[in-house]
Amino acid sequence: MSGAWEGELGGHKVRQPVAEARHERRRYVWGLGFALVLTCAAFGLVVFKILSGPALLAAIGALALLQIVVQFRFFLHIDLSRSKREDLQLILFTGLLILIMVGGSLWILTSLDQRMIG
Amino acid sequence: MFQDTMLDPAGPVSAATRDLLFESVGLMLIVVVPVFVLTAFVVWRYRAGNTSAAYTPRWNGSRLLEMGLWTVPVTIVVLLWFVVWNRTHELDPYRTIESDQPPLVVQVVALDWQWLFIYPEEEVASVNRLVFPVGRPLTIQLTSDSVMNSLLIPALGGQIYAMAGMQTELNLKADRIGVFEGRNTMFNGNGFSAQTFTVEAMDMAGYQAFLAEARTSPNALTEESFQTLAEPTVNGPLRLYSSVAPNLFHTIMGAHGSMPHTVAEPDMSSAPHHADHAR
Amino acid sequence: MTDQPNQHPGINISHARPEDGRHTEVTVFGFWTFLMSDAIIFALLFATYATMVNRTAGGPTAAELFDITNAFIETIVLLASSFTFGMGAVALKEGRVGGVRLWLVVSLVLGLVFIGLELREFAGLAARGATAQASGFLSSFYVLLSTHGLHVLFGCLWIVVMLAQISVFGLNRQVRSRILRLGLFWHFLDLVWIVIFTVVYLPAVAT
Amino acid sequence: MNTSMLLGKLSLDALPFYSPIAAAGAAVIVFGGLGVIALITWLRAWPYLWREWFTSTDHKKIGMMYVGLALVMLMRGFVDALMMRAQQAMAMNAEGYLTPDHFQQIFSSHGTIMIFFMAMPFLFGLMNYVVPLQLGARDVAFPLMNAISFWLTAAGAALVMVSLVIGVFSTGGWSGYPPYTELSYSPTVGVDYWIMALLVSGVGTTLGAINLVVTIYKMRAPGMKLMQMPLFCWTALCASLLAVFALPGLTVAAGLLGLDRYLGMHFFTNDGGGNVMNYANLFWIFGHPEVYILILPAFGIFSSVIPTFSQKKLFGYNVLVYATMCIAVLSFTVWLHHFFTMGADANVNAFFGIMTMVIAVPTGVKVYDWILTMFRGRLRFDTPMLWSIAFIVTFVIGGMTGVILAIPPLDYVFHNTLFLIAHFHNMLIPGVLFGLFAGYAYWFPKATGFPLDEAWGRRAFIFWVVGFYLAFMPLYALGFTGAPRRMAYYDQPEWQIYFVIAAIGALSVLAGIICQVIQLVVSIRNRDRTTSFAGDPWGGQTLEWATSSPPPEYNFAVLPRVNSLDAFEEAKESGQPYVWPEKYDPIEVPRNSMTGVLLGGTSFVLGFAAVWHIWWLAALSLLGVIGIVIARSFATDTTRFISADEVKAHESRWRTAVLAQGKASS
Ligand code: HEA
Ligand code: HEA
Ligand code: CUA
Ligand SMILES: [Cu+2]
Repeated sequence: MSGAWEGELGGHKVRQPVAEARHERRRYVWGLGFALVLTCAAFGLVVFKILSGPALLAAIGALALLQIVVQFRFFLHIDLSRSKREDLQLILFTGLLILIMVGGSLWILTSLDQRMIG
Repeated sequence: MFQDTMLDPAGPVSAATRDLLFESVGLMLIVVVPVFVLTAFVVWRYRAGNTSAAYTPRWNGSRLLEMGLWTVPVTIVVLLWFVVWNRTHELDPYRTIESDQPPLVVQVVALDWQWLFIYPEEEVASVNRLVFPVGRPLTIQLTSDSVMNSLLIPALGGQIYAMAGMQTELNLKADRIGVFEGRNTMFNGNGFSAQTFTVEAMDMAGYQAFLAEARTSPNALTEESFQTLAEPTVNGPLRLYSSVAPNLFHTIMGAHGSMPHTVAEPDMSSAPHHADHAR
Repeated sequence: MTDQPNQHPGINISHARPEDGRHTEVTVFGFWTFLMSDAIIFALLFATYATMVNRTAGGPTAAELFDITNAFIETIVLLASSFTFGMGAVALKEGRVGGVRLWLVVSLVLGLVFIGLELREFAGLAARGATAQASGFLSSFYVLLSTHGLHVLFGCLWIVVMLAQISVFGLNRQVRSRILRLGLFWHFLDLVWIVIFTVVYLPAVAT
Repeated sequence: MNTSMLLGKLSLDALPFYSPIAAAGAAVIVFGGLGVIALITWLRAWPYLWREWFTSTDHKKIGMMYVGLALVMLMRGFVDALMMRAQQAMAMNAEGYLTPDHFQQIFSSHGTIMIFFMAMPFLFGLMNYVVPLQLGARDVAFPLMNAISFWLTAAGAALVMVSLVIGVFSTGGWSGYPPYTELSYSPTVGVDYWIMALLVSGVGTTLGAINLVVTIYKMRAPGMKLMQMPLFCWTALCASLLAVFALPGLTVAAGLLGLDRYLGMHFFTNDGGGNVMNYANLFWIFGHPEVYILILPAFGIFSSVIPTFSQKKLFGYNVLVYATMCIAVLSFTVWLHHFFTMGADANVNAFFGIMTMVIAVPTGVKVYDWILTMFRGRLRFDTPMLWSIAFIVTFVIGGMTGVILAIPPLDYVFHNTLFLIAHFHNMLIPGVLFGLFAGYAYWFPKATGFPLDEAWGRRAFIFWVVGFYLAFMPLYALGFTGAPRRMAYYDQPEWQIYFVIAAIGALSVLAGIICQVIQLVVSIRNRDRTTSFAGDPWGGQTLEWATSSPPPEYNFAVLPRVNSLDAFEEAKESGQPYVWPEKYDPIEVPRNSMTGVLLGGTSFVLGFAAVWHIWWLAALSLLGVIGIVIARSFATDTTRFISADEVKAHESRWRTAVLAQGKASS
């Protein structure tokens, strides 16, 4: 087990983390900006009644999806680089299963609801 | 043993189901029988004691063979897909059976642990006994006043759940006169094992006699007497009612209003889409 | 077993600290697997909610109940806490204990504010008779929201524990690795919230 | 029921004096339990058990404890099965010796136990034991979490067992469909026991599955690529992924049902806007993948056993891997086939029917591959191989009836009948159980150093196979007549003979089980003659055979370098199966920890308190759970080193044994 972080800061590895940290801080700021814009867009669409009906639902759905991708990219650091491939695979697989389960459930239950009324 | 079951069908639905069974099992045997034959052969031939048989310890694959292995079951399954798609639509329990006569509508209410059959056209009802004329299609509408039930009449085919606050539908028809057994197959508590009912497919005269008998019954099925009937009962008697409160079936459904529609309209009798169900 | 640099998704502290990487790679992958399992729970609760919105049993409907301003504030608070946690992660990378502490505390406060807002909303709804027992729709609403809320509460508890561990151990390997996983968890909750306001609040107000 | 502050709903009424048979059952459990405790005390074995087993974080010991738990629960599940068979054999015209209420508890506990507390722990035990060895790893990724998983599973099992003595068990079957299981129709604590047992063990199983996934992804021996893993590891990986992604369905279904019951919500109630159909939907989102969680590892076992005893390479490794993945993914796309008869429209039913059939293709390819593995081999018929052959032949029948059920119009007739019961026992017994028995016989000598007795094994095998056919083929026939499942009695005289035959079958199975018990005893008695420390009794192909039997705590003194499939087999071919270096390094292993036992115990109390509405105790134990986890997170010094001398001593002892066998060069 290694000691406290500062202890090793005295070594030659100092520069690297600092540069990296600066880069990373910028990413968080960008991420926050994007997320704010997307959130406000979604709420704005609803509050100012810019769209309505299915078009509105589709639009806020798309904005949500976009924001999820943005947060994965900027906050959770998931991208297409090789070292993250296993995690990306896992996430995409989960996405597929969620699609199957949620889509399937909605399909099944709406069908049942319709047929129960006669 | 198999009398009046799907293997000895009494109606077009069960007959079609039996044919479908034979057809699909036949298809499957094409791939399944070789498994038995091959296993028996391989196990016998390549037993360790038989040193004259070929031995290839490092043989672990063959493109050609593997392709063949996929093709055969794929073919069978693809054939089965067509069967499934077509027959599922043809034998959809909701589909009215074609006939020159209009279907007879019977409304069924599953109780703990009895079956109530309401004849809305005739305004009579019976308990634990389903009587109908041979040759005329039946449209059975189901709901439950209790937990989930499932109505099955092996001689006629089909099965569908009955759920409180909801209505499902089952279309059946008898081609020959007979007395069959129907039952609940969905476990629902202490009286489950005894929750059977008699199914009587009669000629027109017999059916008329049944209606006449019902009309002379002293019992009237009102919302109050329904409450008494709905008390949990094991091995309840056969019973007839000479009258039925209007729209009782939908009143019962409304009492368990869990579906979005039925909830929004507590007064069931005035709900337009229920009115056209009562026919 | 892999020879590539073990930088890891999440707070990504391993560039400079290869020995962290190997250890973290395994635990973080395990934690991702757990999060994905958790994501399925949320997905099923969302599906349940979607099929229950109209089952109001004659009681209040979504359109009558939800207040979009409150939802917007909650959203911003949670997003902000996600960001402040990120700042904490950067401080962790730079090895600034004080920074880590500070940002963790800020995130904690924002998390608690979020829970407070949510509780206030629940209390307001309950006062209008919209309790979890009132209808299938409201049951599914409360359970979806409070499952998320309990996750946030759990995250807050975790932050407290990490603050204590920083005091006891300093930023040692274990602590760093745990903060990293806590970060994943915290960001994940924000992701879930995006779906919540999109599925629960916005459509209700739109109709 | 009136409730008190202190004891909640718990009172003397909870004791099973409602029926003499139930009281007798409870007495067996209580006195059996007390007897075991007394025996351990008398042997003064507590410190040993505590030190060597209960607090162990060694994956091998945890694996064996899983199997032990499974065997205990198997006995319980089997007693239930015998009671049901006896009841139905007599139950013409409401005769029979069980009341409906008791019969209902029995099929519910039988199903619940067999699936969740027998098959799952058995499989997790084998996977725990074997997977790290096959991967050439020292342990699983998270040894302590492994212990926690086990103890949570045990806590769930304990809740089911306790329900026999204090209170009642659910009568809602293993699938627990509401509204029957809602408070208004099932007011007793039975359903609460069922919910709590599943939730507690569900957490354990999820953690255990995550552990295996990470182990397989990240802990493989240096050089071993995914496509060089033994097939059993692949099936373990797929089954674990299924568990990770499917169990949430159960958690949500059971959890929401619990909220209905405890907090009066309206998820699945008949009124208040509840939707019973969603329960079926959620439950089977879990339930269908669940049966593949059970069968996939069994497939993996057969894929290990068949090549070994055919003395030949596995045919079509790649195809088997892809087929396994196909099955795993497809199993998430078929759940509606369990409720075709709920009334969804024909498009929906047909779609899910079609998806279900697709699974027959990869499964069929697997069957063919196993047959081709035997083709041109040199088959030795030791018991693991016998189980495998019986599996191939019998499983295909069950698969065929599965496909019949997948055709919606046929399912309309067979659903909820004994045909369905026959189908799934036809998958679970020849598939899962025979697989478990094959794995048990195959890896037993690895875990203990001595093999199981062959003669008794064969006898057990014969009784089991005959018993299986007698017990379940009649149920197919009964299914055609519409005989429903879960039926306590009937009024059709012509059915009785079929039930009698089925009961005889169950007795034959009983004879098989007795043979297995005798086998165990005989094998232990003869162990002095049969023990071999060398570790490769069958001529195995994979790495678990490249250690001593039993393996040392650290598994491998030097992690093997792997660059091919069947690493051990390849090493033997090249003449260098074992590496014994001159010098050994000390090896770091996790220390024992009582965290697992404590968490299991506290969770058990939490579940029990929740069942009986003893809220103060529930709150206390919840705090306990959280407190234990936090306290543990402050622990340092969680590992210890096995010294190089110790390692060296073990390795040279093993080396001597191997050389003595003259196997080193074979
Ligand atoms: C893995 C799962 C599993 C297994 C193995 C079994 C095994 C058996 N089952 Fe069970 N069964 C279920 C899962 C299983 N069952 C489920 C899920 C249900 C549905 C419940 C519900 O309705 O909700 C059910 C229901 C069910 C019913 C109720 C049917 C109905 O609804 O009417 C019956 C009736 O008799 C039955 C019988 C049997 C019998 C006779 C066996 C026997 O053939 C086998 C019993 C014997 C053993 C399991 C082996 C014992 C072995 C040992 C003790 C090991 C020996 C020792 C060493 C190796 C050292 N089962
Ligand atoms: C280990 C357990 C296991 C396994 C492996 C399976 C495998 C399959 N099961 Fe089964 N099933 C259960 C356990 C299992 N099942 C249980 C426990 C239930 C009931 C739960 C309850 O209600 O309590 C159930 C219920 C069940 C139903 C619901 C019935 C109903 O409730 O009405 C259906 C319907 O489709 C079904 C279908 C299938 C199919 C198609 C397969 C397929 O995977 C089978 C594939 C295998 C083969 C087909 C054989 C080998 C293949 C070949 C030789 C190739 C060629 C073959 C063809 C082309 C046909 N099963
Ligand atoms: Cu069944 Cu709505
Ligand atoms: Cu299934």
